Amino acid sequence: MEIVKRPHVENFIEWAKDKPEVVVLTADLTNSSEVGKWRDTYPDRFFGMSMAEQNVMGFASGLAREGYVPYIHTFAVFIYRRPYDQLAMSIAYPNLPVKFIAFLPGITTPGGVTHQAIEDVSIMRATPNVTVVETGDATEVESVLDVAHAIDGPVYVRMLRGEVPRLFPKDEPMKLDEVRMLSDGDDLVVMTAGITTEEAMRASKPLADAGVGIRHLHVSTHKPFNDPFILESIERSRYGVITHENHTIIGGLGSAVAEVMAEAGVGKKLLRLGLRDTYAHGASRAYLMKEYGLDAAALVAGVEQLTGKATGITESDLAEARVEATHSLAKAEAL
Amino acid sequence: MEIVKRPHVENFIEWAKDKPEVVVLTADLTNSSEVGKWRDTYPDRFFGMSMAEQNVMGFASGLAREGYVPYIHTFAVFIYRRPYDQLAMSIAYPNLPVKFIAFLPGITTPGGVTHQAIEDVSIMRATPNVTVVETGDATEVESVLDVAHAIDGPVYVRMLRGEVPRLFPKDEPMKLDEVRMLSDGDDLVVMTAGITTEEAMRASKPLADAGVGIRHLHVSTHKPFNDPFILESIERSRYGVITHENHTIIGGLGSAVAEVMAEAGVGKKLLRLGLRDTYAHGASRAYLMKEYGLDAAALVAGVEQLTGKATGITESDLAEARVEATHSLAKAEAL
Amino acid sequence: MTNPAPVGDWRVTTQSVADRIRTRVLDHVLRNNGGYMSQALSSAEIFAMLYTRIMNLGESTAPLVPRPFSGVPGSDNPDFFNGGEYNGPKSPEYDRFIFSPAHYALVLYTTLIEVGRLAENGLEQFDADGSTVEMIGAEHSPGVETTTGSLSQALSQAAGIAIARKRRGDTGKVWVMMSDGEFQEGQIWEAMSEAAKFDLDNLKVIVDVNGQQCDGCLDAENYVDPLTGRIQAFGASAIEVDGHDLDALDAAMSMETGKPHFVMALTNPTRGLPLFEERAPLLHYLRFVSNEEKALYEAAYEEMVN
Amino acid sequence: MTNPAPVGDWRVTTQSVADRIRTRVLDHVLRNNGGYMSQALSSAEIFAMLYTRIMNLGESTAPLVPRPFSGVPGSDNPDFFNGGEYNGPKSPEYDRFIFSPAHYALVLYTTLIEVGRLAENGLEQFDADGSTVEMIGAEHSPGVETTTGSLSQALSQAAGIAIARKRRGDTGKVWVMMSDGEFQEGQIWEAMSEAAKFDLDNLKVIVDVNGQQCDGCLDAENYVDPLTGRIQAFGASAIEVDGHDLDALDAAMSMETGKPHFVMALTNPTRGLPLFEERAPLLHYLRFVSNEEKALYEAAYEEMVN
Ligand SMILES: Cc1ncc(C[n+]2csc(CCOP(=O)(O)OP(=O)(O)O)c2C)c(N)n1
Ligand SMILES: Cc1ncc(C[n+]2csc(CCOP(=O)(O)OP(=O)(O)O)c2C)c(N)n1
Ligand SMILES: [Mg+2]
Ligand SMILES: [Mg+2]
Repeated sequence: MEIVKRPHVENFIEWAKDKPEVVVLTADLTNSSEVGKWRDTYPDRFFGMSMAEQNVMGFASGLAREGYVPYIHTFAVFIYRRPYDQLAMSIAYPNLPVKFIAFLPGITTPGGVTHQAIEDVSIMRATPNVTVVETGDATEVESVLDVAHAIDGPVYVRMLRGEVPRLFPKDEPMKLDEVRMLSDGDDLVVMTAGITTEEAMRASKPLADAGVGIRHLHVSTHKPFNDPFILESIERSRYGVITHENHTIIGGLGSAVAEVMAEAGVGKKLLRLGLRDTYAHGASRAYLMKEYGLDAAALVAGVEQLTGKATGITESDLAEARVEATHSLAKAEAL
Repeated sequence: MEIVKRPHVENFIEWAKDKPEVVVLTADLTNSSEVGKWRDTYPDRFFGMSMAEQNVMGFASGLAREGYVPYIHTFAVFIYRRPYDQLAMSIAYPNLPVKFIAFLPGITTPGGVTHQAIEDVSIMRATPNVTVVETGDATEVESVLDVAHAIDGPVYVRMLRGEVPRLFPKDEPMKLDEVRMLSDGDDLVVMTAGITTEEAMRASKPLADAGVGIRHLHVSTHKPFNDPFILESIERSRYGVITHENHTIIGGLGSAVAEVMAEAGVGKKLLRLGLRDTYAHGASRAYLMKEYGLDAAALVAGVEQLTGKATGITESDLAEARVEATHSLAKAEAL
Repeated sequence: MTNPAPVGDWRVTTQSVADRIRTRVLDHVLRNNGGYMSQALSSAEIFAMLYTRIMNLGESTAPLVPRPFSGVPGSDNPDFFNGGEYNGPKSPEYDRFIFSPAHYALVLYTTLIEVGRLAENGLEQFDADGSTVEMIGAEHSPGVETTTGSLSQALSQAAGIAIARKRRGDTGKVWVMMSDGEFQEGQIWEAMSEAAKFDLDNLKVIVDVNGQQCDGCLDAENYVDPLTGRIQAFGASAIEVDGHDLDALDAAMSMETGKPHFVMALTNPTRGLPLFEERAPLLHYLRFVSNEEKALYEAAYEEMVN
Repeated sequence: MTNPAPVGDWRVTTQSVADRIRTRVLDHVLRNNGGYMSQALSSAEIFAMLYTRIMNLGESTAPLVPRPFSGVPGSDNPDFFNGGEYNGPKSPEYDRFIFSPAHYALVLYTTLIEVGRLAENGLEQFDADGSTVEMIGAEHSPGVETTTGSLSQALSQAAGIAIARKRRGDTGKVWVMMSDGEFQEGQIWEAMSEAAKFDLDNLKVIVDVNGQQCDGCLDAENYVDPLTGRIQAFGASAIEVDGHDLDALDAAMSMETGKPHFVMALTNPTRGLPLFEERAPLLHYLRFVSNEEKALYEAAYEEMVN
C-alpha cells in the first residue's frame, strides 16, 4: 500500500491555481491544517485569522456573499462546536458556498476529548443545506476539492492529513453520493467511511478465506445519502449490514443506513459499530481504534455476531493481511 | 380539553421550595422563560446573566462542580447553537448535573429561523452523557422537573410555555424512557412527541371511524430510547410506523425509531413526518404546522400513504375532533 | 438643535422622517395591541439619518409591495430573493446596509416606508402568515440583507463583506446598525479585534445605546458607561453622541478615522412618548395591560400626529 | 533580582523549581524528539510561584504515581477520578487551581514533580497509551480539575466556582492560569464582564504573555500591547509585570483589588534557552529537524544542568 505524505499540501496549491475565487481562512492552525505553503504561494488570497472561530464563520460568510469561495481550514471540532450557531445562521441558512476543511475526524488525534470530532457527522447531517463528505484515502483527499467546489452551498469535509494511504486509484476520484464497492459477497454488507475503510479492506480476505462473503461499500458522502446501490445491497444480503464508523453510532453513518432501511421496510439486521455514545481520550490512533472497536478485529467480531458463526480469524491474520489500492468493482447493476 | 396558562411558573416555584441546591441562570430572557416570578421568590438563588450564552454554560458548570444544580432557562437555540462547545466540553463531558430548560422547540415561535430549534434533538442525542426529554402537555411540564432532577448528569428539556393543553391526567407524570399509549389499533403505530401529540390525538377518532386502527405512542424521552414497548408495537403492526415530530426528520425521533427497527431487523416500514431537512420561517404556529406537515391532516395523509388506502377524512372532521385528557392505556404486556 | 432648521435644510427632512417613524410605529403597536415600541423611540433619528443623509444607496430594486415568502435559501430554490434589494443595487460606489438587531425590524420597515422604498400597506403584512415582513427580520425581509436574529453575528458578516470590498477597491462603505445589548456576546469582540487588525476603515457602525435589553435596564456602571472605552481598547474608533441630535449624529457618522468606526448614539427609549416611562425598566416590548392603558396611548398618538 | 537571594529565602526555592521545570522539560523534549518547549521557558516562574509561594493548597490526595485512564466521566463510571486531587482537598480555606491552556500540561506535570506532588517517573506516562498524563490535559490528568483543551473555557468555569465559593463564604481563592492567545476567543470577554459584574474578587488570574501562538508571534501592536488595557476596560484589574521576576510576580499576585484580578506576566518564550530563538517566530512546538540540531540542544541541556 502506498503511503502518501501530506497529499493535501501540493494538491490544493495546484488545484487553486486557476481559481481566483478560492480564498483560505485559518484560525491559528495554519500549519496544522496543511496550508502553510498555500499561504506562502497565494498570500493575497489567504486570511490568517486569530483563534476566534465564531468570527471566522462570519468573515467567511461575508466573503462568500461577495463572490469568493472561502475554504476554512482548521480542526473539525473548531468548526462545528465552538462556532455552531454562526455556521448555522451565517452560512448554512443562506446556503453560502463556504467549504469547511475539517481535520482530525474522530479519534485520529491524541489531543483527547477536546480535539476529537466524534459527533460532527450527526450535527452536520442535521443542519439543512450542508453537504457532508469524508475522505478515506489520498485519492479522495485530492479529489474532494472538485466535489466540494461543484456544490452550490456549504460543504463539510472530514479531511485526513499527514501520512495518508492511497486505497483507490488516482483515476477513480470521489463522486458525490456514490458508494464504492471494494469487495463483493453474499453474506453481509459492510459499510465504512474514512479510516475504517482500510480496516475493512484488511478484514475482507481473511473473511473470504473463512467462507464469509462481504460486500464492502466505502462511503464518501454522508449527505445526501441516496445511492440506490446501498439499499439494493442490503436487500440481497443474507445476514444484513454492519456500519463501521470513526464516530459516535448516534446520528452518523449507522443512523443514515438505519433511516434508509426502515423507510424501505427491509427486514435485515443492522449492526452499528463505532464509538458507543461516548467521548474518548488522548492516545495513539491504533490504541484508540482497538479500544473503541474501530479496527479490523472489531469488524470481524461484528461479522461473527451478525452471522452467528465463529470465523477463527486471529489478530495476526489481520495484521498480515496486505491492503492494496483497489479499483472499485463494477456494480451489480449499472447505476 | 383544559388549557393551562403558564404551568411552569407556579409549579417550578413550588417544586424548588425545598431544594436549596437548585439555582436558576438566565441570559436576558427571564420573563420569556417564565422565571420572572421565580427570581422574585428566590432572588438569592437566581443569576440574571447577560446575553452571553457561552459564559452562562461555564458559570453553570462551575456552580455544578460546587454542588449546585443549575437550571438554565432560555430559548432552545441559545442553548445548543451559540454555546454548543461550552455545553459539550464544560458540561456534557464531565457529566455535570446542569439542566437545560429549552423553550420554543421547533416551530412553536414566530421568531423565524434564528429562534426555531429544529435540530436540537439530533444534536443533543449525538452528545454523550446528555439525557433528552420533551414535554407534550401541562402534566409533563409539571413532572419533567422530577425526571430531570433525578438524573445524575445533564438533561436537555424541550419545554412548552404559555398556554399549554393538559392531555394527560395530573396523576400520570412523565416517566423516563417510557412511552405512553394513547390509543390502540392493529394497523399502524404512530409516534409523536411534544406538540404533535395533540395532533395525533385529534386524528385518532376519525381514523378509527374510517377503519384504521392506530396504536398511538407518545414519546417524552428521546434519549435513552430503550422502552421495549416501541419495538413490540412496531413488530405487531400491520403496516408499520409513522413518526411525527416538530423537528427535522434527520437525527430526531424518526431516526431513533429507525435505529431501533434496523438493529432488530424489523421488516416494517417507517414513515418520518416532520421538517423535511429544511429551516423554516416566521409565522403562526398553526400556519407553520400546516405548511410543514406537522398537523393532524399531514398525519392522516401519512397514514393513507403507508396503508395505501384513502380514509375520506376531511379537514373539518379533524377540526371538529375533540381532544380530551386521556389516561394511558394499559400496555399489552406488563413492562 | 436649538434653532429650528430652515425649510429645505436636510435636517427638516430627516427629522420629519424620524418623527413619522415614531408615530407610524405607535400606530402599528396600537393596531396590533403590542410591539417593539421602545426601539422606534430610541432609534428613529438613527434610521432617519442612515436612510436620508448618511448612506449612499441606489434606488430600490425590489417591488414596493413586499413579496410573500417564497421559501428559504437553498440550491433547490431559485425563487429566493434577498431583502437587501430594498437598499438598491450592489455596486462599487454604493454603501451597503447590514442590519444587526433583527427585532428592530419594525423600525426598519417603517423607515423604508417613510423614505419611499416600501409601500405604506407593507406594514399590514407585519408578522402575518406567509409574509416576508417578519417580526424578527430575516434575509428575505424588506431592507434585510443578512440573517441576524441570533444577535451579534452581523458585525463579523459585515467585516467579511468589508474586507472583500476593500480588496476589490470599492469606494462604498459597509454600514452596520447595532443595539447596545449585542455587545454582551463574545463574538462582537472577536469581530472588533479582527476588523481593526485588517484595517477595515470602510466599516462603519451606528449603535443604539438605549440602555435597555429584555430583562430591563442595562447595567449603567458596569456595562453602558464603559462600552465606548472597551471598543476603543479593541482598536476601533468610537465616539459618543446624543442620538437624537441630528447635527451631532451627522458629524460623528461622517468622520473618517482610518479604523472601523463606531458611533455610540446615546438615546432615550421613551423619546417622544413620555407616557411610556411608567413602564421602566421593562421597555423591551410594549403590551397593553388594559383598555384604559391603551386609551392613554391612543390619546398620546393623537397628540403626536396633530 | 539584582542580588542573589540568601539561602532559606523563598526566592531560592521558587527559582530553583523554575529552573528545574525548564531543564526537566528540555530533557523530556530531547527524549521524545519534540514537545511544548516554549511554554515551559516562558511560564516556569509562573508555575513555580503558584505552587511554592502563592496558592494555599493542602497535601495532594492523589497517588504519586499517576493512575491509568479509567474511562470518561459518566453516571455509569464510578471509577472516574479527578486530576484536581493533586492540588489537595477542596476545603473552604484552600485555594483552587484551574488550568486553562491545556497544551501547557507538560509544564504543569513537571511542576507537580518539582514540588513533590507527582513521582518523577510520572512523565514517562506522558502521551502514552492508556495514561492520564495526556499531552493535552483533561480532567483526569494530574493537576487538572476541569477540561479546557478547547481553549478559553476555563475562565467562565472558574468564575462559576468562584461565585459558588463566595456565596458559601469560603476564604480560599480561585486561581486560573491562562495563556495570552486565549484572549482572542470571545468567551473570555463574556466571562470577564460577568465576573466583574458579580464582584468576584476571589478570582485571580495569571497570564503567560509570551507573545506567541500556533501561527507564530501574536501581533504586538494590535493585540499584545493593548491586552492589559482591554481587561481593565472590561472591569477587572490588570497589572503587567516581568514574568521572570519573582518579586514583581509576588507583589502583583498578592494584590487585593476588590475585583477579578489579572496578573499579566510578560515573558520570553526562549528564556534560559537562547539557542531556541533561531526558531522564531514559530516557537509553539519544538520538533528537531536533524540530528545535528538535536545535538545542539543536548549540549545546551548539559550546560543548563551543570
Ligand atoms: C444570541 C441571542 N441571544 C438571545 C437573544 C434574545 N434577545 C432578543 S433581543 C434581546 C436583547 C438584546 O438587547 P437590545 O437589542 O439592546 O435590547 P433592546 O434595546 O431592544 O431592548 C435578546 C436577549 C437573541 N436574539 N440572540
Ligand atoms: C477553541 C480552540 N481553538 C483552537 C485551538 C488550537 N490551539 C491550541 S494552542 C493554540 C494557540 C493558543 O495560543 P497560546 O496558548 O498563547 O499559544 P502558545 O503561547 O502556547 O504558543 C491554538 C490555536 C484550541 N485548542 N482551542
Ligand atoms: Mg438596547
Ligand atoms: Mg502564547
